[in-house]
Amino acid sequence: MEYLIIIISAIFVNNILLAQFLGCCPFLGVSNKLSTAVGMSGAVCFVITLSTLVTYLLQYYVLVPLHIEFMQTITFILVIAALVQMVEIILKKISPSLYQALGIFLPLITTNCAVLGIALIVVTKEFTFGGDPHMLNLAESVVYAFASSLGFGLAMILFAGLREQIALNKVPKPFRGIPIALVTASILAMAFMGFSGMV
Amino acid sequence: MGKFKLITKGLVKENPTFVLLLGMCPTLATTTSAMNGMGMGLATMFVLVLSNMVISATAPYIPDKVRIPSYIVIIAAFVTILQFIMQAYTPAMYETLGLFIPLIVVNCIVLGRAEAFANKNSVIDSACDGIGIGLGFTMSLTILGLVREILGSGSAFGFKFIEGDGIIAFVLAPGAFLALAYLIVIFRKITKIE
Amino acid sequence: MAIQSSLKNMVLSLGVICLVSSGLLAGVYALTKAPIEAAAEAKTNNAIRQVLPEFDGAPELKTIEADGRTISYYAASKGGEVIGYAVTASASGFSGPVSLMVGITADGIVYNTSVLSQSETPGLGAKCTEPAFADQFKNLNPAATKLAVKKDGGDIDAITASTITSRAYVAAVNNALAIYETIVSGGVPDISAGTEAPAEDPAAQTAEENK
Amino acid sequence: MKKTFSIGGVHPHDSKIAAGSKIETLPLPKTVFISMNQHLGAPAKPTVAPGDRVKTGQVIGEPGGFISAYVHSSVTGTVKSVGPYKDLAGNNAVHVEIAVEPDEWMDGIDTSDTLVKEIPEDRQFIVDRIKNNGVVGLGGATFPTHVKLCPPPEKKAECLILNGAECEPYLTSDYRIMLEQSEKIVIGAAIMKKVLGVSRAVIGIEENKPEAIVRMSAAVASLQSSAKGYDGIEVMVLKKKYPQGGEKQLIDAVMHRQVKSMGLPIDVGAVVQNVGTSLAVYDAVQKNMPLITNVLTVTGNCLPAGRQKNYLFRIGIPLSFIAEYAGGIPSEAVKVVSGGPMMGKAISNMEATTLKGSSSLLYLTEEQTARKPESNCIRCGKCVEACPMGLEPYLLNKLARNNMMDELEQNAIQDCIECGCCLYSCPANIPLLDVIRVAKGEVIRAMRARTAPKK
Amino acid sequence: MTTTIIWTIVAVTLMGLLLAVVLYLVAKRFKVEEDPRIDEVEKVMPGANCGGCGFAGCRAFAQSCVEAPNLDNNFCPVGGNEVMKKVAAVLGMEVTEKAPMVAVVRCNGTCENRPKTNEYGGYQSCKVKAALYSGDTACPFGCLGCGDCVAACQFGALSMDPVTGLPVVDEEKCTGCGACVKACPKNIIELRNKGPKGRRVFVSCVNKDKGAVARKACKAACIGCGKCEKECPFGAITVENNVAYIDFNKCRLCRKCVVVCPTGAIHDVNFPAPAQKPAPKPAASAEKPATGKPVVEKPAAENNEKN
Amino acid sequence: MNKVLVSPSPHIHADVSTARIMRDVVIALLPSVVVSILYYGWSSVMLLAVSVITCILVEYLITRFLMKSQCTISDWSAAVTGVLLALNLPPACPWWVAMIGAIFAIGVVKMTFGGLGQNLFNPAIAARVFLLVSFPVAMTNWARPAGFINVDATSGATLLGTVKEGLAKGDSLSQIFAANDFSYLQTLFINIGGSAGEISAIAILIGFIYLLARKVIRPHITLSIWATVIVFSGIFWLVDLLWMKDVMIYTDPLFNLLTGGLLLGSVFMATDYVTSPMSTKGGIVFGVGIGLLTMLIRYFGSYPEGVSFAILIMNSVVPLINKAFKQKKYGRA
Ligand SMILES: Cc1cc2nc3c(=O)[nH]c(=O)nc-3n(C[C@H](O)[C@H](O)[C@H](O)COP(=O)(O)O)c2cc1C
Ligand SMILES: Cc1cc2nc3c(=O)[nH]c(=O)nc-3n(C[C@H](O)[C@H](O)[C@H](O)COP(=O)(O)O)c2cc1C
Ligand SMILES: Cc1cc2nc3c(=O)[nH]c(=O)nc-3n(C[C@H](O)[C@H](O)[C@H](O)COP(=O)(O)O)c2cc1C
Ligand SMILES: Cc1cc2nc3c(=O)[nH]c(=O)nc-3n(C[C@H](O)[C@H](O)[C@H](O)CO)c2cc1C
Ligand code: SF4
Ligand code: SF4
Ligand code: SF4
Ligand code: SF4
Ligand code: FES
Repeated sequence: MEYLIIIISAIFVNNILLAQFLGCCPFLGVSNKLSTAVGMSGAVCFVITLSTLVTYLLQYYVLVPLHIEFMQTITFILVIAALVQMVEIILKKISPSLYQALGIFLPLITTNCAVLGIALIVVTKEFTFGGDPHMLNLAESVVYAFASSLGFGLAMILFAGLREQIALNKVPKPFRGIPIALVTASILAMAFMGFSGMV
Repeated sequence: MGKFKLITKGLVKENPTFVLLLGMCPTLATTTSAMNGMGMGLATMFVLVLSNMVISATAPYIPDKVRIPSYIVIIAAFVTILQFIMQAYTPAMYETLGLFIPLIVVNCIVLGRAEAFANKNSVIDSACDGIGIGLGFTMSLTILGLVREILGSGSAFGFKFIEGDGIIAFVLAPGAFLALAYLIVIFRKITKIE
Repeated sequence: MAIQSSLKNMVLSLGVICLVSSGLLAGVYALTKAPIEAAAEAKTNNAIRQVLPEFDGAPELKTIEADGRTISYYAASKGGEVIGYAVTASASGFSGPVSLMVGITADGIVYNTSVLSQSETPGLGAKCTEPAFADQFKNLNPAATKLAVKKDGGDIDAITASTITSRAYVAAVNNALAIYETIVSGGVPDISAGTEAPAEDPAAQTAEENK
Repeated sequence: MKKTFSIGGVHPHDSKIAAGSKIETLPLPKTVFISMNQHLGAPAKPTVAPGDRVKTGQVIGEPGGFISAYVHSSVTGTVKSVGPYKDLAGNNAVHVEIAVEPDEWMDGIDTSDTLVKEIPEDRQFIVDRIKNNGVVGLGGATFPTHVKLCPPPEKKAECLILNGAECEPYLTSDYRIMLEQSEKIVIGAAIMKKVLGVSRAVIGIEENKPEAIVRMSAAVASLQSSAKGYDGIEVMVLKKKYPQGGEKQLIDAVMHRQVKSMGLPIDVGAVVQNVGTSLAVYDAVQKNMPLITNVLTVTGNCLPAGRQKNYLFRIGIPLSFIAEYAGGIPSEAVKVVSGGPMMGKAISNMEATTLKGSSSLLYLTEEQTARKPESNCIRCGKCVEACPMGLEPYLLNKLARNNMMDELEQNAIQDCIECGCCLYSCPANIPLLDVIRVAKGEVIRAMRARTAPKK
Repeated sequence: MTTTIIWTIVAVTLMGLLLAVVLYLVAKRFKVEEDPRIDEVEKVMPGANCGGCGFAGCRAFAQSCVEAPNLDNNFCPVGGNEVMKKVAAVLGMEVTEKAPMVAVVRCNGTCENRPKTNEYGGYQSCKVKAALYSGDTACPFGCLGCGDCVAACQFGALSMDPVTGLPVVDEEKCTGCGACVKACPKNIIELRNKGPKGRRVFVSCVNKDKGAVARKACKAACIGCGKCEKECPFGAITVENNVAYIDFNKCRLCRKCVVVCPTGAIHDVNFPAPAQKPAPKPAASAEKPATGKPVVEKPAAENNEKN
Repeated sequence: MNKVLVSPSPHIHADVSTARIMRDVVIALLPSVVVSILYYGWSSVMLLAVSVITCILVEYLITRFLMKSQCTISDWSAAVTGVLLALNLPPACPWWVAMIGAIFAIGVVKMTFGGLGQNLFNPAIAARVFLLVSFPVAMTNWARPAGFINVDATSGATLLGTVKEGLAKGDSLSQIFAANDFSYLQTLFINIGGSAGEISAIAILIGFIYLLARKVIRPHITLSIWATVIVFSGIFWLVDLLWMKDVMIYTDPLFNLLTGGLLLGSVFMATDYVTSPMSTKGGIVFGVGIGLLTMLIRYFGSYPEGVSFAILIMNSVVPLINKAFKQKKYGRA
């Protein structure tokens, strides 16, 4: 039950993009086409989950014992950067087709707030999933990270669908491109508020 | 390019928010009020100027293959320093901006300037570039924050000028997207930049 | 332009950068450690000062063991006598925990409350920090007041359109009162309820110091 | 329930005003212009030169390719010129101009009225007669009939469908021949059935032509009882719905089979022929009479009741001559359409001449026909509902205007049969079919270009 | 405190070193295959992605330049010789200079010369209109006036003249990309040599009907009379299918043809003064129709060094 | 024949137009408008007037001065949005709230996307949600202004709100219903509280039948919403009824169908052409989605009412639905 709450909360209620504003650059940048949005979402899911797992371990098995929690930012980003690059290379070697679908987005992901953001949130924020406020344990963290990235994918894919439709229409000139995408995102964010209080 | 031009181009022609559309997350997340927007802008500028200078100075000695990791380390170091300073001297602002201070590390503006400008130019020019872009970012965030604050809370820089609330949506997520959308349109109209 | 990407160069340059950066960081850390701690302490002390009547010196951080958890609180004294306790307590609000510092005088009156952290919606739940709502908890005698929002049959006026936040606030105060009770009685606090009046006399404190 | 096709369709007002007018024979003008471009496929090559004398029924053009047909002189007279002359769209096409003299028929043509019921045994003989007499489909596409009757050996025809739907509003020529020439049509059907070697032939007629249904059924019954070779022919009553007469829809209605995308009716074992074509087949086979006449309706709401006509005409008569003979163009008319209001062509040049496939002169008033200004698509889905091919015209329109060729192909623009249902039903007056038609041409061209080198 | 500082330095430096080694190994094993010159060539391209060169955008063009043995078959009409020189410089190859081209509209059927005979009521698109019929005037060859060419031009070089109903080329904006040529269903627009100082002479008509028919349809039609063909001292003019055509490689801009043309179908542009008539022919001049804009158009970019 | 017109086929057109369709929707809304005016009096008149006039005015000004294009107010769609918005507001809400809503609906949700037919979200719904988020106090004030007819009804709160409040307090349904004197007959004719458009189920159903009869809409979306709500709430309610009879917390299907904006939303707002899927299959998926989300929000969310959010959320899925659920094509498997 608690995991269900984490999942619903992360996907719908506190959607990483529409409520928390993490990963907005790819949200606006690579959502022109449905196919790219799907690829990007897949890649983000993978990277967020993996890097949260790694940074969680880094936090509790390296930084905390050494009393250097303040080095979070610098160590996390280094690890994430290395991880992403490694994944890219391994993917290229193991499965070229998967690389074609997801891998090409990997370089974009290193500098994406969502990955570092989730990694940091997981080790710094208290949550109240049903019970008392508490820090997440490893399993919860990974589930939370994965669900958040699903939320990213959901918003991204809906948004890409909407933008593909906009592309066929005649939007007034000054609004073409990013502004109309932002207006759309605004209403989408408003729609997602309907989920509020569900957890 | 003159130093003055370096500084001013970030305000209009290469405005990171309204023209280049970089660093969208802090732009949208932290501009619930003019003060917050300004704080975020200045914090980013701090990192931007210092990392620009250091990267410009060290670029010749960094091999290509470790360019990005090196830059990230340098930027992350300054971000952490910023965190210390803010925690010590402006704890309230630090708490308000929260997660988005460490996230300056991944702000595309910072890495972008390092890649596009600092590693090819002198330390002084890089500093000016950092100041220019930083000011542009600060200005945009302040304006966005101001608009959202006025519409959303009926106040400006904390000074309340109406009774009760404004249009609350503007301090919430939808208002962030909406206000930015319209500001970009207005910015485009005024400056005639596509 | 850049120097060659040989293994030696790469390791060397990245190593040096890491070394210098971390050294610099560590240095700044050392320099700012004290001010940061001072700022944090000032924040707590300010909060405590806000929720309790005047006291001498710094309040004493204590903890008690209850329900298998360690709960910390501050005891403030004036002239050697404990005049009140500052208890941190939280409850689930609309979008996360609402965490309060609740000052309770030795005789069980809620002296004042202050919000330590909350992430409620600006314009709605975030109004719980404003006096219009928070002042209801000034000098509040739990025995005389029904601590619940009016919708639930209590005496507290909820923030308009933010019943959930108001409930959380009230619940947090109740939790604080429960902890207070444990402190004074030495028993096990019932975090979930606790609207009754405070019990008899302060008993032995089983709290031990930490760090 | 009466049968009909399963997807889409619309119900325009019938307006079969000329239905009650008997077929009259048009007189001949002083000169006729016979087009070499009477059919689908390659134009015919003229075989006469200025100064030649030709007889009625003489070949004056021979096929210009595999899909092409003979053209015969419809009059007796002297060839005045062979060269460009403007067709009803104002474009140049090769025409043979003949100064008309009194009729003198070619030898071997049976001009008598006797009904020949016996069907020749020799299939090749039949096909040759059809080919040599220049028979083409009269249902609109003027596809050379002999080609359609000789499907490639690997494809087996199972059912011949006679198209008596005449689903377009206003048109009554098929109706009139079904009333006045019922036996000949049935005999034509039996001939084609024979050629195709199928056991079944269905004459599909819409319910709004009850008299035709009665007459055709009677003709079938009497022939079945009086001669051989008429088994398996039946009349099927269809619901009134446009475009019932579209062959894909008719096959769906009659056989419950659907021709797959870019396929031909023969792929599902069907051959569809118009009732007029069947009449022409009768004439060609039983009477050795070339296709030089057809029936045409002169109609329109702005035309007084007495002037609603069905005429038997000879090919090559200028349209202006017919209009004049029929009492002139009414002054309220702003558009003259050759064919029905849903698929016909607007005529910009009344000097153009009749063709084998001409079926009407339809006068429309400004109020009836003027397009209203286009507004935004409101995504009402009426075009989607109306499209008998199950396409999404609103989407095709947008994709076409954004030049998205791949997406157009994915959304099956190539399947459009240009029936006009979408444009007809769009409340926003979007010129859907205008846009789709051109884009469809481009997509099909691109598809052909892609497959061509592989072959 | 000191331990913390030491750990900080050790931990981060170790991580950095590790990363450097890993990245080195990685970089060694997986080499980048793409030719870096493609990027460089792309940088000097105009970036309009108009497809005028025959490739799918500027990058595709750049790639083909890099792969081609020489640049003879690659030409960017938008960037012109300037850009091709730069591309050649990047690749160390030679370019053959191409004369700059400009679009010309070969129809003189203004509303006045060519009255409407009917009203078109369909979608306003030349393609659609051409597929339907010959057009709303008696000339089946002339401009349909719906402006498909205008829509096709990415550079804003074309506009419809509301008075004549014909498209007008702004030769300063025209890059000679040829998009309009492809867009016109009537094949009216042609790319021609821009000519010295923008001067050029061309037949502004494509009507293939016989003289009498053509004349009836449009007062300014080329009637294929052949006078210009006879007049041209350089053999630049040929009359075929009742319509004259001037080969711009042979034309020396003498403008003799302009004078003899009885219908004014031959246009000369950017000449300082109107072509001189040797002797006024009263009958002809009285009937001479109003030509569209023979000597107008904006002055060409003065004295361009490209020639 | 003084004019020769030439155009591609077809040469005739059905007797339909955008304006006629939109006018039909306005007509179908009239019963609800009348009931609302009778029941809520002048305040309802004012909300309607402000909303409709602002919608039309904003569209006029934008087409005239900003887009400089053909003025489109004659197509009646702005009027539809105006009426629907007004019917979605609490009767006591101040006029300027209606005005801001109308400006948002037309100015932001409709015209920035290019006007009629191009918007991705339902303008009236988006505006209502915007107002709900922006002015939670005004938008949840269900005080009942004096009407022209007097119906004996007590409080102002909506039924759904009352239930949600009661449940939050820990009461069970039977207690709440008993306390509020609830009867189904009442909901059918006149609800005890709610926005102007949700007071009478009968009035809405008359409009529904009119729209169906005029072939303006097809019933599949509306019916699939109803079916989903009935099935979903039916399951919860039955489980509740069978096993937890004393402490029931899930309301029954009929209650969910008749209360709140469900009828108004399912008949008039989910069926908006522009923001609903094209194909029948798609429409059913859309309707099921709306029904499910509505019930999820009602049962588990913090809002008592979920139809608006549900429609808005499903609006955003429409492009994907349109891709996934196409009309059956001729001759393609
Ligand atoms: C975006 C958004 C933010 C909200 N924030 C809060 C909040 O901070 N605190 C709260 O109690 N309710 C919040 N709500 C919930 C509603 O205001 C809800 O109607 C209210 O809590 C219960 O209504 P009542 O207080 O009028 O009984 C929020 C709702 C939305 C849509
Ligand atoms: C390019 C083309 C090729 C065709 N080839 C054949 C064929 O090989 N065999 C055949 O029986 N019909 C063929 N047809 C005829 C069509 O099946 C159809 O009967 C004809 O186009 C008339 O149909 P319509 O009036 O519905 O358009 C062909 C038609 C076209 C346009
Ligand atoms: C939309 C549409 C409607 C048609 N309506 C008729 C019709 O009413 N009657 C008819 O004989 N042919 C009609 N046709 C032509 C038929 O599809 C088909 O070409 C014809 O029946 C084949 O016979 P034919 O080769 O003898 O002409 C229509 C075609 C289309 C595309
Ligand atoms: C059946 C139908 C329902 C409609 N529902 C709405 C609606 O809920 N909200 C709205 O703003 N407009 C509605 N409209 C009007 C119009 O479609 C709407 O303003 C467009 O969304 C604007 O582009 C409706 C129109 C029709 C025909
Ligand atoms: S014309 Fe084409 S797209 Fe339109 S309804 Fe007919 S088949 Fe469908
Ligand atoms: S019928 Fe017209 S308005 Fe309706 S969806 Fe089709 S194109 Fe759009
Ligand atoms: S006028 Fe024609 S050739 Fe010239 S730029 Fe425009 S499209 Fe290209
Ligand atoms: S020149 Fe060609 S494309 Fe341009 S308007 Fe004339 S006909 Fe159309
Ligand atoms: S700032 Fe670019 S993804 Fe967050």
